Amino acid sequence: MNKLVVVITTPPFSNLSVTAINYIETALKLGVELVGVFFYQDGVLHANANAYIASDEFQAIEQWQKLKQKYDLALHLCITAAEKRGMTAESKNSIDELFIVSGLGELVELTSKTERMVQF
Amino acid sequence: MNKLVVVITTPPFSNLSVTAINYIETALKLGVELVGVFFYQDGVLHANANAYIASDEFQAIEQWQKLKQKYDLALHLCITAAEKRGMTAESKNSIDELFIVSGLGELVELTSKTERMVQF
Amino acid sequence: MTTLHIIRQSAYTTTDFEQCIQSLCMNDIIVFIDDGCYNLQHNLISTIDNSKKIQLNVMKKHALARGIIIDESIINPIEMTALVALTFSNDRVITWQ
Amino acid sequence: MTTLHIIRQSAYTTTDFEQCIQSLCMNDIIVFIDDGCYNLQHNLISTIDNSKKIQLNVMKKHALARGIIIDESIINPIEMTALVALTFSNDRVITWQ
Amino acid sequence: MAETIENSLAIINSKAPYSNTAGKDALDIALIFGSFEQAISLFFQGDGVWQLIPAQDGASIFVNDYLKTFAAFEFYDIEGVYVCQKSLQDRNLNEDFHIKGVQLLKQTDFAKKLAEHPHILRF
Amino acid sequence: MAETIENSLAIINSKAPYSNTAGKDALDIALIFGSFEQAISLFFQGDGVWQLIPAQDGASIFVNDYLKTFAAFEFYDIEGVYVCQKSLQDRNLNEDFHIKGVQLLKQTDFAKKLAEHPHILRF
Repeated sequence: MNKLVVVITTPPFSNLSVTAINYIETALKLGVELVGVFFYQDGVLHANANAYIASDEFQAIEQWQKLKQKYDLALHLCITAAEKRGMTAESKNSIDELFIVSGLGELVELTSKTERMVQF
Repeated sequence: MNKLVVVITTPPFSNLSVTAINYIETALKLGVELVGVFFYQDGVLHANANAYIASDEFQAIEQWQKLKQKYDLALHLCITAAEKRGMTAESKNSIDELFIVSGLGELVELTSKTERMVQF
Repeated sequence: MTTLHIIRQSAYTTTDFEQCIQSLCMNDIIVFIDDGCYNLQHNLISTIDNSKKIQLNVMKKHALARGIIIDESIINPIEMTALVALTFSNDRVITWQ
Repeated sequence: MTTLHIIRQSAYTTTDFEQCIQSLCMNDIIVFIDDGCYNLQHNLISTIDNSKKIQLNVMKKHALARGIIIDESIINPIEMTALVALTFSNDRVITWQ
Repeated sequence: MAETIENSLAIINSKAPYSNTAGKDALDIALIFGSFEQAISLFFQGDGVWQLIPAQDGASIFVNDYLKTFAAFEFYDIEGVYVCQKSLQDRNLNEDFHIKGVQLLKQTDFAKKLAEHPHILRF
Repeated sequence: MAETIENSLAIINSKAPYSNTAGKDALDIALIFGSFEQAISLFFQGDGVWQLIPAQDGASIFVNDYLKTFAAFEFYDIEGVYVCQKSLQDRNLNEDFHIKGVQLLKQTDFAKKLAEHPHILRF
């Protein structure tokens, strides 16, 4: 089976995230094995539980949730990149529970297991 | 006296913030009247109280603090832009107290009072 | 051994597409998505070496949303399923963003 | 009535400096700061209309930090105090970033 | 050269509409200035001109289409809406826009019109 | 064409070093891959080549100068460090770098070397 890792480095505020999520959903529908999604740089903002996006705009986090209900999905967050942007896994938890707190070591792991890597 | 408004739209993680703060400090030293600083777009991340920046890197927030101790400085934050990025003025307060929670109406006000506006 | 090149930005604003063109090998595939769709009329397209037999595709939905007309004699309009298929029918992917 | 143009990006990566050049009026002032310093050797500089008498400056510290040599016969190296002064000696400021 | 409009703000729109928030962020400023009756003009240059072209359909790619709000410019007292002719030509675009009242300016006129404003922000 | 190095990652550095975090973010990945003995190569293209030139002094503008870490590439088992010759020429830069072992590649060779890697990220 085709194995895929997606690395997301762009923020969730724009239409770029619609494309990334659409790509992943399409891959899953086609039976691609998604080894994992890794969020890095501004991509970590996808996991920000406190972000308020106007209700008439695309809610990336809801879409991740929907995908995760339907498929087995590992969403890894680079915690260093997240902390730089004011997100924390500690007391004032600001990371949505859909996401797994990881580090760059996880990217090494994902790379070793996948056939293809795509950056969005 | 020369009146100045600075609008900051770039994030604090890079050397761009060093330049902005250096410009403002130099203006204040030269006796320019700083009507206010307005943070918009990714610029609002300057006010993120929870951001963790490695100790060997430039700490923008410390520099704003130093400036504010020395000069009368109004640091206005566009709250809509901040909330989009997971910052909130409510219970889980994540906005540093150096900054004033404002809206775009404040930018109208600042514009009407200044001689020059500079974007960084 | 071919590469899938995904172009996400307008060449009128950034030089990413230009760098992509410099990195093409024989039979590589280009797909314009997102703001990359604005490049369909950019003259950089004519600088692509014909002998390399590069296939040009565009995400149809992304182009139409931007009011861009697709000249199908030059560019092949595709759907998202095709982009996923191209991910695996080529040997690697570079996203120019 | 002149404008101070602050250039913060490399013209090798984005087209901001090109748009700046298209927006110049007589006697306008350009200051290269941050990554704008990389433009000192860019051939866009030679496309600036001589008759407009545009004065070119560069933030000396920013250029030196980037290992860029300043040719003082073309570009005037300045300090931050001069940038603040230029803010008020011109009538408006545009930041191209 | 024309007189400066006192305290007026010019916004240069330089980004295409969907892949980032620049256009929407600029629009939000324009509407606030308009509603406070503070003079504001909008300039479209570079890829910013794509914000004005017709037959766009953001909804089809799940964009909340802020470009539709441009039709309200006249109600908000936006002083002027200017587009750079050269930027259109560079992109093989016609002088055809999804709103009325857009003023097409040659390069030198675009620069001069911009210089009538004491304050300028660029998005 | 050369064989693919199994599971190796290539990183294309396309940004100048100081005005954004791209170069540092790429370096962090490279060092982790190196320390896990996972094959990794670094490519410098476009404004990325500025990361390699000598006589830079980030400290003078308060940058924590991550470029100095480049000297440790050999200890971290970085497979190769490649620079695009055309990008240097476009910027009137000499073939002179602040680290050893940089391989200068003509445009076609740069593309081919890149194509030896199954995974590619660009920063």
